[in-house]
Amino acid sequence: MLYREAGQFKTTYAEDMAIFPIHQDRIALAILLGIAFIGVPLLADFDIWPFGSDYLLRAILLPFLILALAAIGVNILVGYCGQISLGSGAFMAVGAYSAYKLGTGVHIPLAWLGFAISIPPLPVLLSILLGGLTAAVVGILFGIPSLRIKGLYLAVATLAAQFFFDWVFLRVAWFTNYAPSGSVNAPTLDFFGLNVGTPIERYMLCLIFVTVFAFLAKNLVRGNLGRQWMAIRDMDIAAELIGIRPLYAKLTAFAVSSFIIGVAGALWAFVYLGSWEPLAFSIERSLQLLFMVIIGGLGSIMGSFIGAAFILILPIMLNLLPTQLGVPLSTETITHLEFIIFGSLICYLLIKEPHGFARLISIGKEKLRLWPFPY
Amino acid sequence: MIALGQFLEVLIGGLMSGVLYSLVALGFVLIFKASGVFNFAQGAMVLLAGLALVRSLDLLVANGFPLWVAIVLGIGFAAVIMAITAWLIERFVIGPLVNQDGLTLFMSTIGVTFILEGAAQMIFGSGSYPLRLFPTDAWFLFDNLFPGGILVNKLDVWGGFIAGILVAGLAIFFQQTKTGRALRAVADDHMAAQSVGIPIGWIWFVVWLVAGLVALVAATVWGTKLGVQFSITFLALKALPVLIIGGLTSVPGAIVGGLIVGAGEKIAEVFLGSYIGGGIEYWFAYVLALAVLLVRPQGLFGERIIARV
Amino acid sequence: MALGGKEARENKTRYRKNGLNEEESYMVRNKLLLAAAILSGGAFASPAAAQSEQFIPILSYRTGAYAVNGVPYANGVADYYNLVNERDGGINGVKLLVEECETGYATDKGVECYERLKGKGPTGAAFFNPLSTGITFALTEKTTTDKIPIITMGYGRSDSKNGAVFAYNFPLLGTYWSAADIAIQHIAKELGGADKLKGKKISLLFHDSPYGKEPIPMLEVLAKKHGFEFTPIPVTHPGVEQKSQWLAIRQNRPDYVLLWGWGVMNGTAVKEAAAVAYPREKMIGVWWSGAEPDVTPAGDQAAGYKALMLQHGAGKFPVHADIEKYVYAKGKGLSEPDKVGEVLYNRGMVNAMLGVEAIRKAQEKFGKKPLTGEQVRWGLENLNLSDARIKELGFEGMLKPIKISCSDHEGARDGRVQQWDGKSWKVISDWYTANQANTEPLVKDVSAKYAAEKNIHPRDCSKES
Amino acid sequence: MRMPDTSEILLQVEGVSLAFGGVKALRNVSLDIRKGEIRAIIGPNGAGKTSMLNVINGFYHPNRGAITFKGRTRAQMQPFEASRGGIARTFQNVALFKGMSALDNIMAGRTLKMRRGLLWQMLRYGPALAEEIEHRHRVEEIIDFLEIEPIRKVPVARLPYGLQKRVELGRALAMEPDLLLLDEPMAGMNLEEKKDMSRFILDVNDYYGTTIALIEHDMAVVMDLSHRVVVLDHGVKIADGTPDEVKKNQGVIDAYLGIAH
Repeated sequence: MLYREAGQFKTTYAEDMAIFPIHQDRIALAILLGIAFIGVPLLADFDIWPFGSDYLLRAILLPFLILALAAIGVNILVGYCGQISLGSGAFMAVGAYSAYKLGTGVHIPLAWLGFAISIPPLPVLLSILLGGLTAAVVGILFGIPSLRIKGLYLAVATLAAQFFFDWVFLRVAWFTNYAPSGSVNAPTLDFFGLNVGTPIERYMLCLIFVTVFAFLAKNLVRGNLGRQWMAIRDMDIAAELIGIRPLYAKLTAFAVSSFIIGVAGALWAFVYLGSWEPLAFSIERSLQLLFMVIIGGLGSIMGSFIGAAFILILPIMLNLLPTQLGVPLSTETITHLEFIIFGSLICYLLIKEPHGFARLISIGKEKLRLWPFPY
Repeated sequence: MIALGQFLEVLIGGLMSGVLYSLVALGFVLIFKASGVFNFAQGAMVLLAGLALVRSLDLLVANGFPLWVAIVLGIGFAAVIMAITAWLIERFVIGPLVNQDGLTLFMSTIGVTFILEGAAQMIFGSGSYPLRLFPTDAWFLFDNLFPGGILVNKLDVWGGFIAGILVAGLAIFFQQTKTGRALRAVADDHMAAQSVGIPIGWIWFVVWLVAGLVALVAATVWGTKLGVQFSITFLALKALPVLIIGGLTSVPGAIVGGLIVGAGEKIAEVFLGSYIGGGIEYWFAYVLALAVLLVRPQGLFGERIIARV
Repeated sequence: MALGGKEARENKTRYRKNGLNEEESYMVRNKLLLAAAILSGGAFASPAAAQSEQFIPILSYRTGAYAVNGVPYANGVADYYNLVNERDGGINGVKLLVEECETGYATDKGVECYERLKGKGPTGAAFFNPLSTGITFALTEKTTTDKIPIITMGYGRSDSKNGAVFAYNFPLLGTYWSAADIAIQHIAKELGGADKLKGKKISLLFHDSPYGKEPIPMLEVLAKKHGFEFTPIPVTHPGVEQKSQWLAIRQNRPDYVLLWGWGVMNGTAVKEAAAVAYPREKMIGVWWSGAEPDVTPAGDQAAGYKALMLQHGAGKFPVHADIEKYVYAKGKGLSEPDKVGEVLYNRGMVNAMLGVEAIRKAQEKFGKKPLTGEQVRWGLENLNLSDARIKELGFEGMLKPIKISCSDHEGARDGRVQQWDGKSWKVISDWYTANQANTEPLVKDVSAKYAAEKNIHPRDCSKES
Repeated sequence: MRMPDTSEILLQVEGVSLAFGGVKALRNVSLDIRKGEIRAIIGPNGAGKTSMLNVINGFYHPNRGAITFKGRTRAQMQPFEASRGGIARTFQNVALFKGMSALDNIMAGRTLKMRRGLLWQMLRYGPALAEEIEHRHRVEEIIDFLEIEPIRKVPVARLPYGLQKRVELGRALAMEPDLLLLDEPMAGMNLEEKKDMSRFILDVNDYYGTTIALIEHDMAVVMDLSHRVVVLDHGVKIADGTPDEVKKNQGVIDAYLGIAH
């Protein structure tokens, strides 16, 4: 009886179009945000379990938030617009490296023109956002082939972006400020004079980014542009015949998606890793992100969060489980088992619910609404 | 004449390594043709087949079997392992996922990749195991014409030879055998094939088995080249551009795609690479594939996609 | 672990007497707690029993593309810690508590492992040893904040030799810059003098990652100094396809090829060299390209191939007798017995031994109890192993004396060259010592840049005790 | 039945031919559609009816011929030109956006009328929200008109066929078209549903004055609804005129009875 929408009448379209039209959903969201924004910092501040060590913050929550953000980006492209991309890792890398360049100062000597382009180091926030913007521009470029190439062919074609940028950041020393090893260090995380250093500060920073972007993304996908994307995804021919321009719809999807992924990439590099090399954004990252949106639910912002949590945390849990249970297994066996179980669970989930956790939850809600009657 | 000699050498070397990519790509094509599944696990299948072969081979030789007996038994054992794998995949993954969209099937094969990688290494070990079925040294041709001659690796020649036999064998299988014909029918239309009484589960098992055997063949060649070890799974990524250049559904396409990719990337690397820092073959094949797709979105030999309303 | 099997089982029996409901509720609670405990990782750690133990994490990779090299190394490390516990009952009675975490040679997994293990044990991790240059780069800043030393024996950041800037990094026994210098010294010797280097062509075939790129600036300096022509040739991870690189080498005919590979890349390079008939004698691998798994896949074709030695090579020394007696005889060894004494196994042992000795050193100052990372750092910085001590430890013939100081976190920069004869590695050269006149300017330069970037004020080493 | 007020020609197709490889789908077909009328295109299977609609809204490009729409003559239409110029369309096999709700499907039909850019939509505040609400009002009118209020939030994939057809009509109406192309709007419907759909078509034509071109197999419906009928057979126009004229045409009777030609 808890989950009933009976009696909640909408008197205006604005109310009906609210982000969570059902009262109970709004309460749940408020509780969740409360825990994330107030509960976690409080617990961590007083070192209350499980925040006695930084592990949960630094090794679980931080990557979770950033990858969830990236997954939202991927979901916009793959889930909402139906363009399969295996190049998300590359767009993360573009975001990260452009933010790095902008944050440490850009100098392009144009000797043959007799002058040089010099940009002084920009503030971190600005360089992260501009890093996202650069990723968006690159995303648009690599999105152009999607006008002709479709489906799995497109997926493989996006790998061109993946491998090309892997190579660019390995080989073009300019991007790494000529670091001998090709590994670069993030600039100090200075936000309006506030130095973000401790795990909880880093967590809050990412949380703010994720919340804001999730909110903006949710607005986009339920607005006119979102409908255009979904129309292209569901039936591009019909979409074109009702006046949706595939060029505009697909390229905006690539742009918005790459922007968000680029920002996530910059955060991954600056806030989570601190020091990184191109391998941090390899094809494995792209596949991981794709898994997140498929397991979480294509075309669902909330699903991106669930998927990110599942794909990130499950292997870690599987890996930790035998040690915690005191089962004497070698590291090797544990890792192999982790692979086998992880793979099996993926297959199981795809078979049981090809539309991901988001669908499971909406089915659950529907059941709850009807409860205690079975239909 | 040095430049021409070198060019020919790189070209030939490239074409030959292209054929080796094709060996892996062929497995992809078979499965995609018959079931519309883009099988990311092909690389892991090569690893599994290779490990099963090399480990049983070592065991048999260590127990005093003559080499040729060991090879025959080892190949037989590996084939059985691939058959079991094919059955398990059909029964528990692809079968239940019938009629899902391509992306879901693709992701499920990545899941299968994890399982195969974990299981293969858990059962057979995660080391590097040398396999020496073919010679790996080189011939130097036309050394009267070019200083140093033109280098041709014997293993590459064997690879090309085996790929030829494989393609011929597959052609005979598809054209002449009853199962092969049923397979083509399934590839054309699942529903229709099912309605005329072709057992689709059985057909898919056969396809995965054949792909598994192709993986075994690829493993003999690549295992000789690299030693059988985990890195063999990376071949899947090398085979992808081959596949889409040729077209996902075409067996000859896989060979031609391999030749194009192999020659293209080697020539680019050797003659352009040094000007822009080297390592360009890492992405060259993909950019080439992208360029080909822009002209022909279905690959060179793929079936044309016609839009209808 | 708090929820270790035994305790949990006892609880369970107790509840069972009270009937099924509690049993069920217990199960549910247990599951929740377990999930929470797993998520919080080390938070729950350190029950009373472990109060007197020194925790040492092992970041290893026993799976994935680099397992071939990662496994023997990890076995050597773990077996040696085991030996210290079995033979000596720990370090001065402080038992070693060891936990392994699989990184798969991936940076993000390495960071996760680090976070998971850094707080374990009564005093946290003594030190980290990631066996990956990429992970080392990612951890450098974190370990400084967390005050845990990071030992990168024979790898890692070359500029971290400068302990004034990198207080917590210890690239013991030799950095890649030292390695590059030693390799060029050996080539000069083979050619018959450093002046003969002039006009020669030397190529570097490298793994395209921070690891492979590290030696490039040093080699560029040396090329300028000696007047040889230096060409870096990248090979992309994981290095299964090197045909074009070797066709280019065949046409270029460099006088020497330096190999900076890891994993499958090494064996493939040797095989491809054979295929293009490049003389293996003219190939010199770094000390990470000179182990058994690198040459055995190539079989006879590898004969003649040379590699640097990080002081030690393969073979068995007095310490191996102890390992066999105290570890393998009790069935506690991790390796296949015939692989004990291989190059990477021995390197793991040396690495573990240096860590153990650093803890022992630190105990002299801080007392015979589990120590914090900060205290172990002091031990590392003041580590001084004489010939006599090395002999006592059973490492005679594997290692030369090593003395670490604030300004020198490398401690020793000696190496030899070995050659694969088709069956085993044979030492073919005398000892070389890397020339600091070559390496030091680069160290100063790059570490100063890092200090500026990170706002680190270098310590004044003359004031360190 | 109301007759169109004018004889002004809205769309004129002249001498259009279309071939796919060797298959000739249309051969030198000309027809006109007058403003405000209901025009039917009929013919046996494979006559080229759907191809004709595809040519009109620019999905197929004819090999020869010209199309004049609203006074402008061109060799071929482009889909965006057609939709922008006010041509809307429903499809033979429902072409709805399966993953979206009925409401969103119809809202998607308003795309061309919505102006707010990406940034406003992202904030969904001020002008963007006002615009969204304004268009929601229009869409709700259409929903009321088509009597599909209860299903507005249901994903269309879950709707029965008849309702899907109705939603598709709603999406086309949302474009406020000048010319509405309906490809077999009543295929697969029962009598009840056909009656409803006929009513909607007539009402659309009546209330909004929308010009309609429709393809339909049910002769009774065609003869009742349409003002003028054109008959195609094997890509050739064989008759054109009022329903009564066409009914009496010998060529048409032959074509429908399958007499060889």
